[in-house]
Amino acid sequence: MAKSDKALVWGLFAAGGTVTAFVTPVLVVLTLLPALGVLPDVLTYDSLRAFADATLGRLAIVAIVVLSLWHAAHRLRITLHDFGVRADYAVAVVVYVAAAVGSLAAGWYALAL
Amino acid sequence: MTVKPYVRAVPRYTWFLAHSRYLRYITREVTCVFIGAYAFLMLVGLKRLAEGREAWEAFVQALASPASLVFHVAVLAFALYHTTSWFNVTPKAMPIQLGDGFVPGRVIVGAHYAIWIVLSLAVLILAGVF
Amino acid sequence: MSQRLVELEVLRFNPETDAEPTFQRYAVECPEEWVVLDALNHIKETVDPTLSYRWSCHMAVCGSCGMMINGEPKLSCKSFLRDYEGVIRVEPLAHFPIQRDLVTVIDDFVTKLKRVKPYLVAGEARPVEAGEYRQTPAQLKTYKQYTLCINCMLCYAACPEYGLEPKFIGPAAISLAHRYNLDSRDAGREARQQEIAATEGVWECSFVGACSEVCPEHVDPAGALQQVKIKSTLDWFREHLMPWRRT
Amino acid sequence: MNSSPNRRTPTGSGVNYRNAEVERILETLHADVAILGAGGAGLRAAIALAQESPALRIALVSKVYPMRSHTCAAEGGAAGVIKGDDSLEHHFNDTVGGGDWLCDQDAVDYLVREAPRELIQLEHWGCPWSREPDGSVAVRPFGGMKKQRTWFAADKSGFHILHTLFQTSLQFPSIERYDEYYATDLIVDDGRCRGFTAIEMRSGQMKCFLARAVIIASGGAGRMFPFTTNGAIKTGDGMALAYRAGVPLKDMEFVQYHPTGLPNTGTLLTEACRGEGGVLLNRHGRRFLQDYGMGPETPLGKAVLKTMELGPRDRVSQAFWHDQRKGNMVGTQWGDCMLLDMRHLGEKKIDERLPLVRDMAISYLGVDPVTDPVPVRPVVHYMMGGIDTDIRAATPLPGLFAAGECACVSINGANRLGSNSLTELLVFGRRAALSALEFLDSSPAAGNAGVLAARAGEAQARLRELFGRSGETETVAGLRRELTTTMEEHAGIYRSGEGLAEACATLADLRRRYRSVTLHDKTNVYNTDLLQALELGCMLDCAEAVTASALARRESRGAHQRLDFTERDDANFLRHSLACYRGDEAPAIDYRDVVITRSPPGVRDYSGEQK
Ligand SMILES: Cc1cc2nc3c(=O)[nH]c(=O)nc-3n(C[C@H](O)[C@H](O)[C@H](O)COP(=O)(O)OP(=O)(O)OC[C@H]3O[C@@H](n4cnc5c(N)ncnc54)[C@H](O)[C@@H]3O)c2cc1C
Ligand code: SF4
Ligand code: F3S
Ligand code: FES
Repeated sequence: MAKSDKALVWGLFAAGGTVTAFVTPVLVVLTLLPALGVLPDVLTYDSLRAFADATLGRLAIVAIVVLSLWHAAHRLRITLHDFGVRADYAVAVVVYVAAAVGSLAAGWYALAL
Repeated sequence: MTVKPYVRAVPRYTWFLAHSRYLRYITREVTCVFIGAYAFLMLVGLKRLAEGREAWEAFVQALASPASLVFHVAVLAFALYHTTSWFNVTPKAMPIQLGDGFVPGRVIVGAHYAIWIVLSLAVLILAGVF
Repeated sequence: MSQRLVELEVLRFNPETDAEPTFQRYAVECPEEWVVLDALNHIKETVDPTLSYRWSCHMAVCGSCGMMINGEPKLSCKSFLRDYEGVIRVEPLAHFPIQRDLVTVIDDFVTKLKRVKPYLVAGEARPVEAGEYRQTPAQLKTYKQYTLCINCMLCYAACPEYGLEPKFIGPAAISLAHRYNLDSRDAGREARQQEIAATEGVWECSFVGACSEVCPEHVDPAGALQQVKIKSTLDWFREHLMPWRRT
Repeated sequence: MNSSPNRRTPTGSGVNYRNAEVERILETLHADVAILGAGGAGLRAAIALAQESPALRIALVSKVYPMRSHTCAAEGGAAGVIKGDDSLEHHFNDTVGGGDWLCDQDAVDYLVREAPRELIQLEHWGCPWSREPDGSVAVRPFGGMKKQRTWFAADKSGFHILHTLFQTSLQFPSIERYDEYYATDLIVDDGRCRGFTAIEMRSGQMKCFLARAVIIASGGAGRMFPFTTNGAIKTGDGMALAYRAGVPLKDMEFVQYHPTGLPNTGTLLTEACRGEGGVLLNRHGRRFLQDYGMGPETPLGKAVLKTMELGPRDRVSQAFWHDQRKGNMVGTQWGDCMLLDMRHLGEKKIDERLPLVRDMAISYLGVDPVTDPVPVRPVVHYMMGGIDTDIRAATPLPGLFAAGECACVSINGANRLGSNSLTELLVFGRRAALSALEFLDSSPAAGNAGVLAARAGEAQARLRELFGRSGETETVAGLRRELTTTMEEHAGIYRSGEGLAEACATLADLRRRYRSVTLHDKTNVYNTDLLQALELGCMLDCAEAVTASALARRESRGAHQRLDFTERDDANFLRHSLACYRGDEAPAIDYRDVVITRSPPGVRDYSGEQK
């Protein structure tokens, strides 16, 4: 048998899983605050721009978005299989294309900043 | 003579109801929907940021809506579930051997939690929440 | 010795006479300290000699007495009556075809085990006269846990992904391949990767973790499979993105 | 054709042994060598055959999947000289003395010489032996051994040996496995063994294995006794098959009791418990072995080789018996026990060296050896006797070889030393393979088709008859219970002429009644009722050989202790007993001299003083 290329998507999934485990909760808290009437400093246009203008900051944003997408995409594929959706190939195409488009978009916006 | 063994089919759509550990598993898997949704929100935010001050401020305005609150609470709950389920199994995926023994799993898991808490607090402080 | 009336509900199936399995109830007096296997033996001796199941060692090492006990994959020689209340439901291991009563067909596992080459592949031939390989206690420790598998297949009965996709090589076989991969004396990893890094290999595993929860020998197959995934991923990146480092 | 690098292959399967006449009666499977039993000995033989002569067709037939074989239960380890302070001579002397000089010394020589090779070979196949800090294999002390020479893999040595062999065997395409086939009869024609019949358990169909040589490696027969460390499969089938085919069973009266079994289940706590420093206490907390010729007391936690707790098994079990008579044992709900105290070893050492022991004591008995002494009592463990073989692992029946616990090459004599058996499986498993190869080379003749077909037909007919029986009242479980209680009562640690005579009579009666045993289950697929009935028949035959040999041996030696003949009698009994099958009659007992090359019978001294 041949080795599978799933290693590629799994690698992204695993990296994404780790990143999201560490950062998603705190990011969610940040973006939740406005709904409670609190606007943290970082969410003001000027400070976020300043953060994103630093190369490292910009890379961090893109990395978090991209890896979150791949993590979610791959796990969604498995989850759909677990829920009885057996069209694995079609599912894979849809979720990975979505993740790829999202990743490209993230890169594009980051460049456009 | 052929005497056929009996094959029990696994119920395709409901198997995960059969055992609590499967329910725990499927819940963990479902977190991806929320992680994905939040990734999409971040993507939109990034777009708004790129579009300029007004677009961004409208975005932040939208974050203040009740719908946003509901969304965020749900995402937070599943994200936390994802975090714990991810950290708790790290020693399995990445055992660390020191000489004749392995670093106890609790230590590896504990280190993850410690880093996570410090990191989250740092983000909150730098973000100007406190 | 305190006795107790134990009620067992056992799945019966005889391919020659039954279209499908049915449950049969037995009530027997058993000493409190007995295991479920003792109760079955007692039933077979005194009530129903037609009941069929596998067992031999009665010490959790031969791996033959796996059954579903109250829905949980268990070694019946290590399932104590004192841990159960009410009627105890005994079924053959899930995900395997039923040959007869509690006896399952395990050909699938046996073929898969062979496929993953679970034996030492030496780098260079070593004559016996050269004496033993040196292997420090630390090197032994690296893989020791994965040698403890008794091939009881409880993990297969617990793994839903195996139930859903029977082609999956499954937890025990992959753990045994991993065991040899980690052995300092072995040089056969690449050959084993052809099987275990294939789609039907480790990639069917979605890390449910049930395998490790039920494993009576604490082999932790779930851990082994994740480690195989990580290593296979590193391999993939090395082979595809860094062709100059491919070895 | 000849693909073997190191061996000519005239034995290859160019020969055509298809046998149309047999095939008309039974589905027939052909092989060059058929091996009955896939435990340690059977697997080792199969691998040796496959390596020596890759073109051979090897049929490996077993009533359980190989990894279920009872070799997996062995805990302590396998003896082989490896360390600098040891010598083959020491191993030889320990073994011969441990066996009370009933060992054939040429066979012991072969064993001790080949042992290190075999154990290293196993290491090369991946066996996870425990190690010294410098990476060399570790050895531990064992009962009756003067030096530390027992290789071990924690306390799952047999398990690791079996799985290493099984997994190694998977790489040889020429080993064809027939798992869950129950062998019922040897096929003998023209004074040669030609194969055997076996029931395919999943279909219930009988098949005929025709082979040019047969190796029996079917393990022991401890299940004749009610309280044993042996698994359910150890019912002496291979012994009975050979015996019925005219091969004598040798030294069957020597049944080993292991001193330390859990009192309720019989589960073994390995001798390594004592090797690592555990001690045996009586009710008064006294290390009572010193009162029975194994003293003086050694320092606590420092096991001293060949004395006190590291005395040989027969002596330790006998000391228990005597001290029990004096009322010094601890009464428990499962009968009198002594206490195995390991507390002073500490949790760390126990977890590292004896994890299985701790686990089993806790789960089956509810006693944690780290905090409490464990009640234990002697339990039937091992058959020193078995199918008569010579030093080449050949039986007197041409074409039939035997190895492992089912065989008696006579390295164990009157009492096996712990950890010699696993070594024996390897050494003589391989030896049986080599001898079978030589036999193939020398005698290619095929059997007489008509006779073979008749034999196969008879086996089939016997099975049909058993199936067809109805209306009788004898049950498998009932007869089995009578068998085991008889054995326990009269063929235990101490025996008497009176008791043995009674046992012989009872067994003759049981064998007669067995002829009317009736099956409840008349279906084909995985019929365990049928299999247990066949196993019972084997146990009855073996048991009769045990009691008849024991009755005839009017002396006390090793594991055979007579209350009416308390001394060893070299003048009359420095001989192997041979029980020969005589159908419905009791076996005839014959004798053969022991092979003595250089160690004349001496005194077994296990007092620590001489050293
Ligand atoms: C609890 C325990 C601990 C022990 N510890 C040690 C130790 O530490 N050191 C040591 O040296 N020895 C030890 N021994 C002894 C040693 O383990 C055994 O003597 C040895 O394993 C026997 O191996 P074997 O290959 O002869 O037979 P087994 O491993 O018993 O295999 C017998 C094979 O024959 C097959 N078979 C039997 N009957 C039939 C039939 N009718 N048809 C088809 N197949 C059949 C079975 O399926 C099986 O495959 C221990 C024994 C026990 C019980
Ligand atoms: S990994 Fe554990 S559960 Fe699975 S077969 Fe091996 S011992 Fe049994
Ligand atoms: S339960 Fe199954 S999915 Fe993987 S972690 Fe274990 S093999
Ligand atoms: S009987 Fe051997 S594992 Fe249970």
